Amino acid sequence: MTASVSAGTSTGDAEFTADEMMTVAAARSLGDGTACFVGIGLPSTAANLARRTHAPDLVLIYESGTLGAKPDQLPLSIGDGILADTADSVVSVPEIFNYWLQPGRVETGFLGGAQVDKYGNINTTVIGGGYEDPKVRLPGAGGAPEIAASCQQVLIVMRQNTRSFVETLDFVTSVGYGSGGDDRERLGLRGAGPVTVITDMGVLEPDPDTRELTLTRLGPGVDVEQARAATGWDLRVADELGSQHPPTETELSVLRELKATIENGEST
Amino acid sequence: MTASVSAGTSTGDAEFTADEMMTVAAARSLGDGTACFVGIGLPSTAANLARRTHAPDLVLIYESGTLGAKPDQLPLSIGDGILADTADSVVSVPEIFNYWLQPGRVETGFLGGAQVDKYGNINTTVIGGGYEDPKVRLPGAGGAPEIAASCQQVLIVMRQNTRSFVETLDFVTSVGYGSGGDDRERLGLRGAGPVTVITDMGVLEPDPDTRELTLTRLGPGVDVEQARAATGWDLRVADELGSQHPPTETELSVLRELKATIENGEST
Amino acid sequence: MSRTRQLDEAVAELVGDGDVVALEGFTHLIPVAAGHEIIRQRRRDLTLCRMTPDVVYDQLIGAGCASKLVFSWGGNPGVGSLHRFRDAIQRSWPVPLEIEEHSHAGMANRYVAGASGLPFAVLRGYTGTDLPKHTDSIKTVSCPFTGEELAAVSALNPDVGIIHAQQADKQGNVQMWGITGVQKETVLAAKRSLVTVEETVDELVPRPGGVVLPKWAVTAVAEVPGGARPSYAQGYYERDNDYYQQWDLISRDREKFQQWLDTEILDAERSPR
Amino acid sequence: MSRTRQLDEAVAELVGDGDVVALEGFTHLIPVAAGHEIIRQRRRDLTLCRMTPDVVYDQLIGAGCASKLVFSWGGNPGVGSLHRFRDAIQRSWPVPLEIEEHSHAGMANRYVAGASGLPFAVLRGYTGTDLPKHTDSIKTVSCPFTGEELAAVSALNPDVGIIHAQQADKQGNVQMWGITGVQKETVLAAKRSLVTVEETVDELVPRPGGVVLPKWAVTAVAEVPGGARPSYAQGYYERDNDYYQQWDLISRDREKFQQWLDTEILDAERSPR
Repeated sequence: MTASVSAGTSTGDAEFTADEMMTVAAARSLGDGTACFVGIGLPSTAANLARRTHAPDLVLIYESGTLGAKPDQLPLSIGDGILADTADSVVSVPEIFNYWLQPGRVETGFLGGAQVDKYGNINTTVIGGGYEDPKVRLPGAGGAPEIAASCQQVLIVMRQNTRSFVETLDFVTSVGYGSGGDDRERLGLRGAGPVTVITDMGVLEPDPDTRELTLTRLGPGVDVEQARAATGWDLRVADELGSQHPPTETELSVLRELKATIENGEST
Repeated sequence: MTASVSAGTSTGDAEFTADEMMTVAAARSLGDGTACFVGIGLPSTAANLARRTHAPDLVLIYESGTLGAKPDQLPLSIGDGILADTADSVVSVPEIFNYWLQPGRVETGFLGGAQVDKYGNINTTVIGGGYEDPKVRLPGAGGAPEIAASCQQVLIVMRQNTRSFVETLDFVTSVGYGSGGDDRERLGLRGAGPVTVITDMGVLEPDPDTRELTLTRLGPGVDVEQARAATGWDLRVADELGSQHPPTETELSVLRELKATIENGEST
Repeated sequence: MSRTRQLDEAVAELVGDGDVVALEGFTHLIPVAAGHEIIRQRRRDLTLCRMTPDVVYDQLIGAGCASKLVFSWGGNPGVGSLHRFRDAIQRSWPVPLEIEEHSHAGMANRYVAGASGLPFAVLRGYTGTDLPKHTDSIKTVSCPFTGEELAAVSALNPDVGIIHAQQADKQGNVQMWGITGVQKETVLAAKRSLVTVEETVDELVPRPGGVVLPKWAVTAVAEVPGGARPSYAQGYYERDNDYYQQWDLISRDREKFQQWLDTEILDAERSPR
Repeated sequence: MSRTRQLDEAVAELVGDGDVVALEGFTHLIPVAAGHEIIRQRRRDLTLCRMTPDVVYDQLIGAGCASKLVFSWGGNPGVGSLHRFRDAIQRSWPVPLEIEEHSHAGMANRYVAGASGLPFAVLRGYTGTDLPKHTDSIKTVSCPFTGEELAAVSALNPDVGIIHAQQADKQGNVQMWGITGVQKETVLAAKRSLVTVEETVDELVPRPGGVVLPKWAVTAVAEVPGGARPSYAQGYYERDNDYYQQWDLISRDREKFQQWLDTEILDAERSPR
């Protein structure tokens, strides 16, 4: 879903894409003064947007070892020089995982992936055909399994469709709520897990008991049937379904300024 | 034994103390270009003497984290600023033990202690009365147990008398050859252990089979009976007993210059 | 998020009776002023942790603040024994002192495990020594790949970790340089942390060998110029070697020590050193 | 003791067929020229290790140098997939490629264990994931104090560790700065090591964030200006983002790749990049 939608909002008739809505929604989830472990994909854009809008004191941590990076342009990779130049501290990769991520010091971990299931488990490894002889070989785990395990909470940001929101993962790379219920606690994972899933259809949150991801907010211009049709399982919908606030003019203009700082598409 | 002895040597009639002989002998044991882990006591003096005489490329490692320190005066403590200022690299204390000492990268470890037994095991913990209610409480282990275990070879430097060279240690702080024979190998300790013990009486070396410390060289002006009388066990003497070369004029003058750089006695 | 505090406020807020407290510093940057403030506030029953307890720990022990010492080398560096420490463990004066004794490698790895959120650390250590017989926090573990037996030490997670650094900025970010020992690990392993600093600067300028602790990893920062005396603070002042010599004389005698304690610490608004 | 060598001499001396070789670099300071030299010398049957295999590993794999890849994230950063890597594991072209797959935390700790002379490392990781089912170097270990079950990974000790740094001095001491990843651990874990550097200087001036490897911890140093291109060397040159984009087009097609290989590497005295 890349078509732009026109939504009448308090800020007027701003036009924005569903991807912009996703990025803005992700940025809004980041509290000022908290620390955020920025993984692969859209997260870096969202975190930098948050830092330039409501969360100037957001601490950006990249797995390359940069603590408190304050880039003035979007980095093209998680190891860009701008991150080291602007960081409070640059530490080794073993240290970033052992001293900073593993003990649960980081409030929010950002994850995406090729597949997510109804319990927020994620696959970034292989699609189809089995592990030994995959149909599609993906990049693999990277920092994701331990971000998913150890951050105080996880934010998943993914485009929603039946190929990505699936009944059964082809490979479990990172654990959300496992097989649901209190499985995550039984596994001994200490962070709260994926408390929010932001898609181009809206927002999903885990049911407090079953931990099944449930549609709780619809994106602008999206209806429930669209969301259900884009989901590979029988999507539950919250009794009180909310809706996302469209991006404000400020959010949109800052986001577009940010994106203009890079030429080659999504930062990673 | 602190009285100076007069020994006719190739360098003339230099007067020197037994402590000076010990320091010089220890310095001579350090090969140029090798790395030396400098512990508590006389070692720092010996290592710095070696660096100014035959071993200008000796690498001095202090447990405070200084790799390749090149002090222009004797440090008063193992954490002096001069060590950090002149080091190739200053690393954390966990790193110095885990990355540098533990894998066996360091050729020579220098140890002293309050008690040593015939197998080169060392006590720096308690004397008399048992661990819970000691007669004398010593400083404890420090870096010694792992220096003793992991350096490629260990050099012990101690004044020899019946209180320090004992049949049975009151506490095993650092392991030499354990109970002798191949006990060290059975324990899985990877360095070769205490290959040389330098005292104010001469030099002891382990028997190749039993690993019992054996007098192999006599110090200037010392006879076998004196050495045996200063030992708390029935000291074995090598069939071919050598003698130590007295300090050269250069060694003595450099040593005394070095010692003059500090006022408060032995560096630690 | 670190907050800037006066030293007395910070100690009152962070250090309670019965706490496990680590004041770390390896010859350099020893948080002596913070130790004296703990004495002045008459904290009791502390478990004091430090790889190299030296003079300030001798003072804390002599003042009766500690019921237990966790350590790997206790002495007056370059001088000799710690007499208050020996009096406490050999004669229970002024109160009995329990000890938990390690090697440096073991203690360092206990802090590493604590900072890493792990319950234990693995090392090649202690094999064949008498230490494991007396110290419960040393055990063994088998390598699941090779079967080799290695030493295991339990994580050390103090209630309070206290260190001294050269600088903080106004937001509470901290930088130290020179020999930095296990100070980062101590702060990260501790539930609460206090960093005393030589000075507060507008902006931290990255230094060679600089170790930075971001403000959100530190509980409180207090500006205490000279707070590491008689140890040294690289770039600020040298080690006061005479103090260590003099301490040997003061500490040998209970009365002299008591007099020192009264005049220099308890009756002093703030320690001169 | 490190010796200064020409790159081709150093690779000939240190890297043999069948070796386990790690070329590390986390986006920054990737030892690309050394990788190209390995291709040029037609090494075969290598086990290539790297946390983040990217373009230079795609090239090594496409050139048939590797029979196994040990890794935690394989991709063309900012662009997409590694087509030569996918062709090798999905279609065994030009030779079959075995994989040993970890997470970043696991790989980093494998190097740490290797650098520390330990047979394994402990971490909180992998729990509930499918990775342990496929990777023998992941097991579990119980904490001897708490009974808690944790992940264990076996040490990684490559035959050869290769990194790129900014500077060496004439004695062979090395300094790098900026993002330094797992490079120190790679050199310390490896049996032999090669550091390529941007330049040789008279004296290393300590830098903020500088990581120094003393000469006695490094086997060989080779001066290779631009040796990290198309990645970047902080203080020397920027990342060549176009190269990564272009690689996507070249690598999608076996013939285009073969042409690139012949003209840019095999027939070139030295790679232009």
